[in-house]
Amino acid sequence: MDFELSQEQIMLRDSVVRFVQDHYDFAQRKALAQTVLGHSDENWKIFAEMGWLALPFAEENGGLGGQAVDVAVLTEALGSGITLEPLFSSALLGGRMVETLGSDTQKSAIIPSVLAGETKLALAYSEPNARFVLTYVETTAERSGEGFVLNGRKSVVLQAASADRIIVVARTSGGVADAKGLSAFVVDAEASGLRRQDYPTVDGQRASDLWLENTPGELLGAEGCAAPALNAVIDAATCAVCAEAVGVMQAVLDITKEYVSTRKQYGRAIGDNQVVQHRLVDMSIALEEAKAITEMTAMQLDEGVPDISAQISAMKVKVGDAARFVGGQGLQLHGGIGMTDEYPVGHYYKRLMAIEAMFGDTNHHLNHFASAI
Amino acid sequence: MDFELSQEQIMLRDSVVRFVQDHYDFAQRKALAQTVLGHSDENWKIFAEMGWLALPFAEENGGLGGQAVDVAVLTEALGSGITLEPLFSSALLGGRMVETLGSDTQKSAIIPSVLAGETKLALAYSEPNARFVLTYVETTAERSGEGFVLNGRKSVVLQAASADRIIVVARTSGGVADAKGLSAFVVDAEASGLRRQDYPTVDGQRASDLWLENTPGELLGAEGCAAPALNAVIDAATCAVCAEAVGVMQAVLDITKEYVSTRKQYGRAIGDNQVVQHRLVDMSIALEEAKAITEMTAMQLDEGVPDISAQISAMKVKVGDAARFVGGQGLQLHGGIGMTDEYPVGHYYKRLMAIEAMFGDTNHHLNHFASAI
Amino acid sequence: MELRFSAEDLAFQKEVRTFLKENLPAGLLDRSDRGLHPLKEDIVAWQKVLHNKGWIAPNWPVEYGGTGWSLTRKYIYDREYFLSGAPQTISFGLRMVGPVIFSFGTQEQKDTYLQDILESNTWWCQGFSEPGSGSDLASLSTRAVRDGDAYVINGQKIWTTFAHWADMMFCLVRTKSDCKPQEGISFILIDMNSPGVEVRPIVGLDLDHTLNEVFLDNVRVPVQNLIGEENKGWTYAKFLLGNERSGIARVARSQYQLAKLKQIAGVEHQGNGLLIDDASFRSQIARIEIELKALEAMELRYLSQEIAGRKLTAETSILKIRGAEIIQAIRSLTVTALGPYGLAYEPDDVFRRRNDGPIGPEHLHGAMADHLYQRAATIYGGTNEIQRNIVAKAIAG
Amino acid sequence: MELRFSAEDLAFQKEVRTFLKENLPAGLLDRSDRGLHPLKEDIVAWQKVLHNKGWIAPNWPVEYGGTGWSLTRKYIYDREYFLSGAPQTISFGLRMVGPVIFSFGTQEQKDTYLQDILESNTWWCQGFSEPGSGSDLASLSTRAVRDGDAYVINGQKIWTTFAHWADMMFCLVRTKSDCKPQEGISFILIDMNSPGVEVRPIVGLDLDHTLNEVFLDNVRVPVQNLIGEENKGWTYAKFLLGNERSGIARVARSQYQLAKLKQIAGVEHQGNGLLIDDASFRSQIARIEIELKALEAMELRYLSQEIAGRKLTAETSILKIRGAEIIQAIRSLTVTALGPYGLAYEPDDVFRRRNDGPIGPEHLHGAMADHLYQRAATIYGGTNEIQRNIVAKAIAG
Repeated sequence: MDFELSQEQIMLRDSVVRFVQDHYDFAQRKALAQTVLGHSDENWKIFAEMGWLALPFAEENGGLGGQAVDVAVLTEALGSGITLEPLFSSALLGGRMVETLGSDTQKSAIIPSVLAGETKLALAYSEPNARFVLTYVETTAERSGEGFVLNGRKSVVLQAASADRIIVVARTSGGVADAKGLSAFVVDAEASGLRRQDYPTVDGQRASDLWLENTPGELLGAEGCAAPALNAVIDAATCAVCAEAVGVMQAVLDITKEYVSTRKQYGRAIGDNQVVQHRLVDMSIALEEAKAITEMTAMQLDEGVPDISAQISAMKVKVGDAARFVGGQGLQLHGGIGMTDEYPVGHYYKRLMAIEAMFGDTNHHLNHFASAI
Repeated sequence: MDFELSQEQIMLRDSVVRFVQDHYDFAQRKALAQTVLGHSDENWKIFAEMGWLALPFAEENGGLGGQAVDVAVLTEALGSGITLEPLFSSALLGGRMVETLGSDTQKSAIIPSVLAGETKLALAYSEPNARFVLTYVETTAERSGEGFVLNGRKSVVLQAASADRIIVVARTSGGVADAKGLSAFVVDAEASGLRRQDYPTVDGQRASDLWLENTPGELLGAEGCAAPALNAVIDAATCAVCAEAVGVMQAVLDITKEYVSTRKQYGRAIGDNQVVQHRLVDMSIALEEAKAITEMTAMQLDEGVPDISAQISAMKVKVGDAARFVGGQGLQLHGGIGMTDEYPVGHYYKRLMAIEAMFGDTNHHLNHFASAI
Repeated sequence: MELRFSAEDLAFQKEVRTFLKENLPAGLLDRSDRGLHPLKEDIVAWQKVLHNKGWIAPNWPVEYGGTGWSLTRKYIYDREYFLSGAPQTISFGLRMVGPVIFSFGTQEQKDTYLQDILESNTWWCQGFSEPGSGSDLASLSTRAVRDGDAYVINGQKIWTTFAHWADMMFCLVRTKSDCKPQEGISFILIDMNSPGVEVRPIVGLDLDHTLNEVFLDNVRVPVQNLIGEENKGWTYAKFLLGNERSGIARVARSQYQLAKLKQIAGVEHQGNGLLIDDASFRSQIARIEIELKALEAMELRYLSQEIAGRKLTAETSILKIRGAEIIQAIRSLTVTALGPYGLAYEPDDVFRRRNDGPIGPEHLHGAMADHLYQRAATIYGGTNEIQRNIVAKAIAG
Repeated sequence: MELRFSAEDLAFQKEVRTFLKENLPAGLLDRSDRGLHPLKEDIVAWQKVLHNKGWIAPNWPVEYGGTGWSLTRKYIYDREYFLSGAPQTISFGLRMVGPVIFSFGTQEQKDTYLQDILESNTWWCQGFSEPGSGSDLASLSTRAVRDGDAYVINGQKIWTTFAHWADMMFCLVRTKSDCKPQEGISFILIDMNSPGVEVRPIVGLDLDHTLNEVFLDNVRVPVQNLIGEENKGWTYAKFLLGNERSGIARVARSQYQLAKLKQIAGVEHQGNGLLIDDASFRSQIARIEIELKALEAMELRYLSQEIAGRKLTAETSILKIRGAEIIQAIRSLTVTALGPYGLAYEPDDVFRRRNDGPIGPEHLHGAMADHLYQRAATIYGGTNEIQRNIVAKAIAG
């Protein structure tokens, strides 16, 4: 039982911290979020060069063989900069789907280019009527000649606008809610019959809805096997995003502590109020709990603990509650200044809101956890 | 729209306040609670003489024709003394069942004696498997000669040990969970086949479980009509007990404010801590809300607002939450001294706990309210 | 205790309801439902409609153009107004400076300003907050120095809502400093077109522009723009802030928003089911609805006390605290109701420039914008922490 | 980061589990499950069993009779101990005064007291709190005046758990007053049979007698009963209180109680259904279980930091705060699970005298008693408010 970081993990963390210091001061981030792309391809090169994109992939696929605990170190550290590059969509979602499901040919065709940052992927799995139910898929794929054609609609596909290829989950058999009968497809961003509606997300990132009309797609691996892979990939991504939330909350706590110690009202720092002090204590406790359960879950993922899904849900509920509380109270203690786009705390708050809605919200995971007790 | 007390209501309240001052100081109450009976027949005479037992009954039945708002004034004021006399079981439950269901003969045989405090009633409606579902009744009643015999078990019958007659709800037809087929019976306390297990309740009152084996009972009014009457009586009693809770919470708040202003730690009154002050504010707000929603519900009861049950549930949830918070924080702010039997705050706490479990707890009423939205 | 409204009051309620239904412009309602602030021309046009009906200033005395309604009728009007979904009329003239002018202003000031306020011809803004003084208003440092027949004003105001649309600003300035902070403040009216007034936008969390900083650089303001006596401004400011409290609990607005939330939950799918059938989501709605019922009962109880002639003190703060907490809970749960689409967010100017369809379901738009905007509900007008300090003082007494 | 325990540790865990299963007396477990405090003879007998196994004092150095276990093994032992449902061994000798004696006592004191503590021959109680000093311990006023070869002690102690069963009391007394409160305190051992010691019961909320007041009226205590130096008692007291913190989160105890709660919800009827099938009740259990998982993870993370050689400060307070809140939530929900039967309550002495069957379902007994008793969890050992003050100081640094 050891929660301590290894030397390698400390180096990884420190390299991210330096990157955030050099490339992600608040003004830089704000400007980036307002570009059309919404992130920086120069930063993306650094992500590739530093090996961060390779971290979660097996060595045999050109990756660094990092485990969930290593990815958590990476994303937690990136949280302090609320970075905008598509690490999740390209590596942790799309890339990991290819690694989990793809044939050897597909893996060697796609993964190296993803790790090098040359190809960006996105993962289109959710649909308007599914809410957070992964296996509820109305989009269909049918054989057509040597390949497949896809029909349907996908919603809130993260970073689809900048993706070169989109991994699309579609139904090759079964009813709309069946876990069986799901398959994954590689769809080219320029494929025929693919229409995108792009929009910003509240945290300054990008997402799209997709309409597929007889859009050609290449089956990823074997037919009908996508559900377990999707579950595993989303579980790991959930852990990674919870670790990011921990980093974001730490930043909120740090700037809020700083703010209340300097902001004066009624002749004294607002941090001199016992009520403010206890609020900070409760924020710290929430953060400590979120950090601990996230690290615990990462270790359990790496250990291959069976039936991990209840633990994932417990983590997401705890982190979601903590995020809401720490983010909300960070805003509250800043008063008016926190309500402006000019000041960082609101941006952290928005990222925390987004994370709460990613990969199943608190209500979804509480229900899931409760169903298992 | 008028929440103000009438002159009569002010007089009623003041008379109760005087009674509590004269007969219910803390030592007296503690001694009373430890007697076998658990309350005082002398006090009971005062309840009758003051007209408090007659308050909720129609004038044509010898009552004072008081409405829900009047009963609320009475029970709220009694709350400050956490009085032990069986006002609920004899008048608001048993007596009101007789008034609602009974034939003219039955009413004139029973009610005057109840109002005079000469006969005590209890109402046996709940059963071990029913939890808070009023219409779940396994106890059966079958015709036998001119009357009925009852078989089954009733649980947590308030003040059954001191009752002369027990109004028992039993099933004359239908399945165990049907609303139809419920009838009410007058059962003599000494009836054959009636066994009681008496026990104290956490708030110093008394309750019993009853076993009925071919116990004779006299049908109250018409067969199969008990469910609507039971609902109406329990709704009104729920409002009355919520008003009592408001009185109890007011007492908790008063003694807690007093305590924190005198108790010194670290060289100053603990009430000088901003955290303690804000706690008291939140307790006050909870109390204000509980009081307002209770008075509003009482007025709606009197107005005959249709479908009152959602409003009753809203009140019980709000009062239950407030009771838990105000009672719990009253204890907390007292520290060690609050944890002793020697000090009043714990006794108020226990009454609040009991009230939360009476007539459907917070979870029950939240579910009921949610089912109606 | 008596629940009923009189037959006359019920008839009045019906009249208000019908009028609003028939006259509220669809475009104004639509923007409000989308969590967007009204456009200036839309809200002005709407206020003129209300003025023509004679309902624009329920809180003004009849002699100045008010309605002469009882407290009960004012309550009924406000309630129906917000249940209609209409956005609140702009407070700065009607509920803030107007009453100050008719209570403390000179006849000349009354003649100059009141009618234009009633007719929504003049747009006012509020120059109270400063960078250094948030909830601690009295610590303000904008300075006015008498120079002949004018005051010369230097300083900076912040959080000035709609200053970029404003013709006039009512402003607190320091005219004396060797005294208690409250005693050296004056209340003055500034023409926003005066030389030396500069308005700079503050973009909010919702990426929208409603707030501003206002820089005052040697702005000359005629002495006849001073309200009441020099150095007595704190009195008028307290009077003004005290008037803000009617409807502070925002019960009807929250009821309107809660109904919207239920509608959304009733159409949002969750695989084969609907969100409203999710027991734990339903419980969350139920809890908020119960809180709101308690708040409504509390507001009515306090109204009843006011009608009986008692003065409210801490009660206003209690209504503000709970009202703000409840509206935040509703708006937060509304975002949650959107599921993954809760991530999507279009601020107003993106929305107005969009040429393809709206994102996701029609009801998506507005939830996040208003959620972000309502984060301030526990901050402005004195944070909930300050309100609790106020209540603490009151209950200790 | 690494989740696994070593194979040796896992074998140890199994050994502990098996031993407890085979040796824990059924009567002791039954009373504990009923929320009743152990009878003196039962807990003493059980402690002797643990002593014979060599496991009675995991926190003592081997030379004084401890186990020599690593931090990990101590953790595993504690965890298994509480998951077995066993009541905690009595702390006063084993975890409180024992370590003070072997750390600061004279050889004579060690020889006199330690073995009897290990063998549970002597029952100790703690004379710290006084009526005037709760969380503010240093303000104590019980006075000890040197008179020849003895101290003469006058004063009053309160909240003295099990003083009525105690042979000895370790006690903080004031020996100097013209100095900071902390600097004039001494730590002394008092024979409870000394003339002038009077124990009066305090009946708790649960109507049970575990607490006492202890009156000290000219009690003569030999000077050799002084621990360490005169006026340095605060140091030893802080050392003692610092030792209290292992297992302060009470994770395993809460897990045991949560499992009981689930059992109850699985058999409690709600009309035609079972309570466990009620979605909103189930959600409440789920939330507590998630809180408990987070607490467990946090405790393990801190343990890992201790193993790595870092000293914990505010972390102990955090564990105390959350541990107390969670056990209270569990015990409160357990009472709720009983439905109408939650009203019924039998304190210990009624239970022992009952000659008909128990009230209601078998699982009824204990929930309320322990709920009432656990109300103190957020009070004793420094209230949660004081703990938050401590954490606030630590995080401000």
